[in-house]
Amino acid sequence: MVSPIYILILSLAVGFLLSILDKGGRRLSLTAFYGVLTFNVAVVADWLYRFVFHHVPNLVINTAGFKAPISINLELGVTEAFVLLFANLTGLLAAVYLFRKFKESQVSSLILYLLLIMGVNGLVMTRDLFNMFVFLEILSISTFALTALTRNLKTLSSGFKYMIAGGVASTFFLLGVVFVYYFTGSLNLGFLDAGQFTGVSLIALFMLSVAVFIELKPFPANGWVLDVYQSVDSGIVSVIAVVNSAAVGFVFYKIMPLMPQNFLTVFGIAGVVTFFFSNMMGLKQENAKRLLGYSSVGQMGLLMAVLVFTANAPTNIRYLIIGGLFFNHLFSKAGLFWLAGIVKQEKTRDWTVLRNNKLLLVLFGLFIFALSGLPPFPGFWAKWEFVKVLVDAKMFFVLTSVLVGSLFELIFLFRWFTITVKEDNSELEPMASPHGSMVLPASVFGLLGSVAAFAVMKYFYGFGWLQVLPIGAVLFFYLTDFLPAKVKGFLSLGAIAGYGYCIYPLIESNIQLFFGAIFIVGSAVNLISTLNRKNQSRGFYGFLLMMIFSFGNLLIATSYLEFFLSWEFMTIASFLLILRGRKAQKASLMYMIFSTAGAYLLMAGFGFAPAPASASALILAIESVNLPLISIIVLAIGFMIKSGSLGVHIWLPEAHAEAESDVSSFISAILLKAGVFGLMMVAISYVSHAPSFDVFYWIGWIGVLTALAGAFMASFQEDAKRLLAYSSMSQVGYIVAALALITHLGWVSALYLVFNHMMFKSALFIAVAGIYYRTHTRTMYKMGGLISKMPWTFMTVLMCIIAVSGVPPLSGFGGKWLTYTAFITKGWYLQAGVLFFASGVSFLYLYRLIHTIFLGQLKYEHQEVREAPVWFIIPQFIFLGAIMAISMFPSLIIKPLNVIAMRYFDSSIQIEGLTIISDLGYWNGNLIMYVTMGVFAVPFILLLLVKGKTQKVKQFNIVYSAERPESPQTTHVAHNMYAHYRKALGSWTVPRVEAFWSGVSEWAHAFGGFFRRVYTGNGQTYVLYIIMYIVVIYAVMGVQ
Amino acid sequence: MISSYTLILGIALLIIGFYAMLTRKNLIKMVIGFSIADTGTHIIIVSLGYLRGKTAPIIDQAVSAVNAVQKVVDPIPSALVLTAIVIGLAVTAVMLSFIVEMYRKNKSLSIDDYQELKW
Amino acid sequence: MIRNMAVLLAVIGLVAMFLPMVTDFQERENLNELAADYVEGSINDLNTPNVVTSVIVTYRGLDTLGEVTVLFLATVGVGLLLKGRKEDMIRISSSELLGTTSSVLVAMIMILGIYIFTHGHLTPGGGFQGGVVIASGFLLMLLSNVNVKMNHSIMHFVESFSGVAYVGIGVAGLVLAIGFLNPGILPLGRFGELFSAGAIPVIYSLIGLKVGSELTSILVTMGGEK
Amino acid sequence: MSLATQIFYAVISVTVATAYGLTLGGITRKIYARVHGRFGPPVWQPFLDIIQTSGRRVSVSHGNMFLLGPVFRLAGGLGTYLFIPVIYGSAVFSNFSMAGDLLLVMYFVFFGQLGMALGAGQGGHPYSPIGIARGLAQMSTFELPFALAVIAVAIQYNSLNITSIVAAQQGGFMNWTLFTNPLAVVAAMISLLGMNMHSPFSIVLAPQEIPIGPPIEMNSGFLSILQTNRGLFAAAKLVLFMNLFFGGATNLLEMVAKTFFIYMFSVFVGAAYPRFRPEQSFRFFLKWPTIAGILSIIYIAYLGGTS
Repeated sequence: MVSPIYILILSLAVGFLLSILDKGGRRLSLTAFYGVLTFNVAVVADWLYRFVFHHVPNLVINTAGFKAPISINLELGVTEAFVLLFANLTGLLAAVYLFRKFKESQVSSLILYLLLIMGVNGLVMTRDLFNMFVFLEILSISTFALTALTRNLKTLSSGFKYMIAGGVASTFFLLGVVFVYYFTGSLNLGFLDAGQFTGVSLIALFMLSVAVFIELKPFPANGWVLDVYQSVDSGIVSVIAVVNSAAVGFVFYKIMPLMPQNFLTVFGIAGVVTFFFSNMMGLKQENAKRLLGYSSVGQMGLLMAVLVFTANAPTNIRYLIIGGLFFNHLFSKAGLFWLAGIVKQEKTRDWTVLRNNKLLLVLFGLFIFALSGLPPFPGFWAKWEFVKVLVDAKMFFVLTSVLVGSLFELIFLFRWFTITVKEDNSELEPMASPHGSMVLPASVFGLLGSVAAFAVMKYFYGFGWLQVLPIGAVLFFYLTDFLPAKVKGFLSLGAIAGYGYCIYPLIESNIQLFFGAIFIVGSAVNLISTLNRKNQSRGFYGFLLMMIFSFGNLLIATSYLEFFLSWEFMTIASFLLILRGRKAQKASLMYMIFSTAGAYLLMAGFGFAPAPASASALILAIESVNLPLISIIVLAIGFMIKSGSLGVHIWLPEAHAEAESDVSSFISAILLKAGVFGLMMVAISYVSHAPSFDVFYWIGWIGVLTALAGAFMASFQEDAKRLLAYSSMSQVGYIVAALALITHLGWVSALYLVFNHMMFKSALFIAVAGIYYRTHTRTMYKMGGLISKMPWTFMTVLMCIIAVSGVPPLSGFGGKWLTYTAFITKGWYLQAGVLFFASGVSFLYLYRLIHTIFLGQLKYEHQEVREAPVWFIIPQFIFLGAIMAISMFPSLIIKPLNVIAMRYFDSSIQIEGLTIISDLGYWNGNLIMYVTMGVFAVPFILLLLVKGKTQKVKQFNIVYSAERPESPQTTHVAHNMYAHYRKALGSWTVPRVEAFWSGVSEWAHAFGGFFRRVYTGNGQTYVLYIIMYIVVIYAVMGVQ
Repeated sequence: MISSYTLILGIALLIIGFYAMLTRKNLIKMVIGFSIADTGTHIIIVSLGYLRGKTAPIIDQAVSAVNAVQKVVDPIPSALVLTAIVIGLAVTAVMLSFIVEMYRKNKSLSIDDYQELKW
Repeated sequence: MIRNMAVLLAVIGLVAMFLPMVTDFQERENLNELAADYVEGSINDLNTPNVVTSVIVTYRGLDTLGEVTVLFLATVGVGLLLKGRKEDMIRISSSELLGTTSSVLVAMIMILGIYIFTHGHLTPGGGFQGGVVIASGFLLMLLSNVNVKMNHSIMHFVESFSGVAYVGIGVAGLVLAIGFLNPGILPLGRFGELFSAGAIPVIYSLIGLKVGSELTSILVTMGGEK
Repeated sequence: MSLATQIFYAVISVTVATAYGLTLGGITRKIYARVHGRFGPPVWQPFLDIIQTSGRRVSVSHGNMFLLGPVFRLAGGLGTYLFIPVIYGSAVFSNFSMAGDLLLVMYFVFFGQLGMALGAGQGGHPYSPIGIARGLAQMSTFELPFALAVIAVAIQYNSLNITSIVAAQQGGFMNWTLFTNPLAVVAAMISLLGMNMHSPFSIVLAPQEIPIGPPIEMNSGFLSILQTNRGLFAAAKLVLFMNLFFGGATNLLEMVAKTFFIYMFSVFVGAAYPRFRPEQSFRFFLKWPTIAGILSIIYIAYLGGTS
């Protein structure tokens, strides 16, 4: 084992020698240069290995042969080793990235770079305050000089601003150090403690800490660093943003024990403020590197907040949070900066050129996902635990700011991502193929991030392979992406079957089985429609399976974290699937934003919830959990976002409409049910532990109004998929409302509706997919008269709209009957009235759907249209068969649902033979079916008698004021079909919710735009900010 | 007594230096401001190391090795200030070379002419 | 206007921050424990009359190594920024009187510089001071004689050599004596003599050389090429 | 009761109801004519119309759904009627009400309408969808007050079983919903105007008069089916209203009397008021009758109702 002091020694020696070595050729100097960097990594890695696996004690190095405090000592423990390994590794990789620059530029840059890394090592290890100052200056000066590696006006002026700011900060640091010495007689951290600082000496400590804090770029005293990030060479910026920040952050960590609580609190809050504002300002930013700068600054603020606010958390959790955020931010940020150097496009909008290079695109996505704190990357776990810590400590202000700030960050990151993946790039020069040395570092970090993610899952949380399976699916299909789509489709079907077989033994209750049927079997049938895909359909099946497996994992999750993990996997997968749609850029972004907002609420809600006592699946274990009121509210809102409740539904129509046709059916029929599943979980806890405030009463109202609003909006759509989307919203509103009844009959009806909706909405979406496949349009009024061309599809749509509308004898009526009975029994009369109204309105859109597509006048361009491909017809008829079966024998489904609900309530219905009897009425679906058949038969026979005399006429042979209509377009009454209704309802049909959210978005952007005006670009102003900041912080802390 | 005067002097220089950095538009004057502040810092450091009525910590005719501890001022600030001076010098040198290059590129020494990067 | 107000506020804030330092300031009467240890250790263990030198070179040797590094970085940085810079300025040759006098002076300044850093452990002064004096000699040379041409290779060599040697002695301390930068590799000698105090004078001399060459190099670079 | 008997009874019931409904239609036309100062057709004119139309030689077809439209329509009328117990305590007229309760009836109403709308849609005539769009829109609005009234009734009698609702209203006319919960009846009766599509809510049928509209392409035999249904369906609705709000009927005579007066209500209103434009009628339904419906629920559920 090599003592880490040799890192300093070797770096110095080689650094001093490099200019001489360079005389022997650049190859020689480069070899020495990379050799030392590699040596650093090796030494630190070795020590980290020893610390972690052999538990060797911390290494203390006394220089000059004397013990501290006589001499300066260095210390290497596990935290230091972790930070250093990371810093050195980043240093090495950034050097590899800069290889070509280093090869061409002066040897000076090598020296500066090498000593910069040396400075970082010294800074992290040293325990002496003044020595810290020295290493800090080594770090600063080498960085200042390196900013000028590419010498242009921008880098020079930003470098100058950087130096002036750094100069002020280090002056304060120096003053702090000597005053600390003056007051305490010691410079060594080992001989200082918080107790030594009282009265005036606190000012000394303040100067010291605030100087370090300024180096960590708090808002608004950080304009200089943004300029540096924007202008300086990407490789160097990656070092500044990652390595320097890590080292300075670690200095802050080291001096934290000296600070009194009021210091810490103010710094923590300043960190949160930085995080919040940086991300808000990031919303307005279009320059890629400056955007990354905002994100970096924000993340460092978050890291400070985390350092401060996790002080009371258990050690391993604290390490996970700090280490996770630290690692996550830094590896992804370094990776993104490297990509920025490869892409060489300033505007985020122009990053579309990245699409030329698949590997880079994947890496880009990976870094963006990691940076946004999505699983499985370490930031996800850190955020999860951090939220828990904040909740436990009742720091709600911090919690809210952190979550809102994270959301801002996610918004700009994903806007960038969706633009990159989707935006038109035909006008841009294709990207030149990058040199291998530039791609390698990003790839290594991508891999490393993934490995770290896996390590946390496996070793920290001990997750099994099932939880990892969604990721596995993506990897598997990434590797086998060359196969034709059909092969992959059948493979997927097999995989789903296998998955079902594996989780079946883990299912402990009927309710899981029921949702399992929805999630797994429903998905499998839906998947048949994807077999129609041509060519390879790259990147589709991996994400599809990821989503399906995540659905399944929701069922068997045994802890909040497992549940949330699967939930997030599901969100990611569905987001990527939606993004595949041709014009899905905005839609998928909106979906992601709302989903993430929901996810944050869930995170907070689970944070408030006490852990379940039993080890069974969460949906069962939750029974004995007494969720506090706040938790119920927050969780419910989170889940209702996913199920598209009124007010937070605006993502829903967009996502449904713009996703690929065969994906929409998954989203509507199955994904929305995941929200219902979650809400049900909350409700289950609520049943046995109802708080004083009746939350579900209001959820019930929301559900009911969602049903009505969805129906209204569906009636005014011209786009078939949007119509179906709003219909889904409306239907799920019914489900939510029924669930909110918290009665036996309510739950039976909710589950019945879930089942029914899954089937008819799948079939309808697949039908529309088939129509779109043939006609290439979703705009309904452009179609018409397709009944003769696509009779099978018509059949499905007909049956389904009967089922949706609730007209007997099909299964929809059962849902209506159960729901109304449940509502009236519960005493929610007005709500029942609203539901009746919604149900009436639903006829409008249903008729519109079938009429404008299938009836009326056939358009000329559709004369040659054929029936939809068989892969679309098969799943439709499977669903149709199921609908017919439960229409005919409702007890097939009512009986098991009765049993499920009886777990929580006494049964309120009796099943006598085929009749279902409630307190209010009764229903015999079987008899209804027979009577309907009977009454249908009578006129049908009459018809047959008449039919002998009928004469088939041509399309235009209609009674049209004795004239022939001129064209099908003018004769097909379809466009704006319910204009009179819109007129009558007037202001009800104004999309207020959309207006509200776009207002929110506009305000957030406007605020971002307003606040970023503080960054005037004037270096002197920045100095003023720094000094003002110090003064203000001083005043706020009330140091004396 | 003397050291409290030098302390006040040091602090005054420090603040004057900062004031110059905040108000002078000329880049070189800003650096001069920085240097003044830096010098103030050095004077503060030395002031803090002074002990009443004692002499430099060097063993010679004035200070015998035996009772040196009672006779000398604190050697540590003296050592620190040396390092601080050198570092200040280094930073100033780099700053000035930046200014040289900036002037070459933009032919202006006013800080107001270097704000193309903002927001 | 707003800006001036803000500056005023900032200055008032700074004054307010430093005010307690002044009002509560008390001159210390005695050395604290650490300083007393240094004074005694310097005399007894290191045989170094100049306590500041023993603190700089030995006890806080790592700081000093860092300090040298900072200066080195400044040299390199200035070199990176300004290298190859050609200024169009009019240079007038110096008069013979100035040239001759300055050469004589330069030699004397050099000797003074060397004296200062070799006697750093005995008298006030040391490597930095000596190095600066040497550099001032070169500055005089540069100012007084426009035609003088510094040999960059030699300067770089001295710079590198002294730096590496400094580190090398440090490592020798680690290997042969008790720690990195410990001067115990050479005999301590007799108190107050030139060849005493172990490796301290050697280190200080190397520092002197390094500082001298580095500062000169900065000056040369800033002066620009002809 | 064996299936055969049941079917036999159902046939009797349906025949009576159809005949009755058609007669009512004839009477309406007569009254309208008299109001307008004409002599008007004979009361049995609807029967003659059916015979006449079904005897026509040629009928056109626009496709299978078009053919099925009238079938759906009549099946809807038949079904609606058959799920209502017509006469309280009568085996012959209890129909198939054991299959489901009030909710079933309310939803089966849509069966025929939907089917007809589809059939008419395939006809390809532009006026069919115009009429249907108006009809559906109006339906969605008058359903709301009607549903509120039904909910009020369900609360009042704690049942959705029509037979029980009728049973609860026995024993003197003061037990009728009309008197125990008049607001609900107001709401429901206004809805009935919309359901019957009499003036002022007859804009739906307006295209028919030109004559165009949903059944425009339906002639000859199809028209006869539709006209038959018109009689039956009118009867079914009236019976439902009678059961819910007017104490039901214990014999045929009572049924005829009560339904006649219910029907006359809408006829007289229709004769007296001019026609609303579509948006006027939608707004109207969502305003006064809805308020009445809500008040009736509040009255019954929260203010203790009659008890």
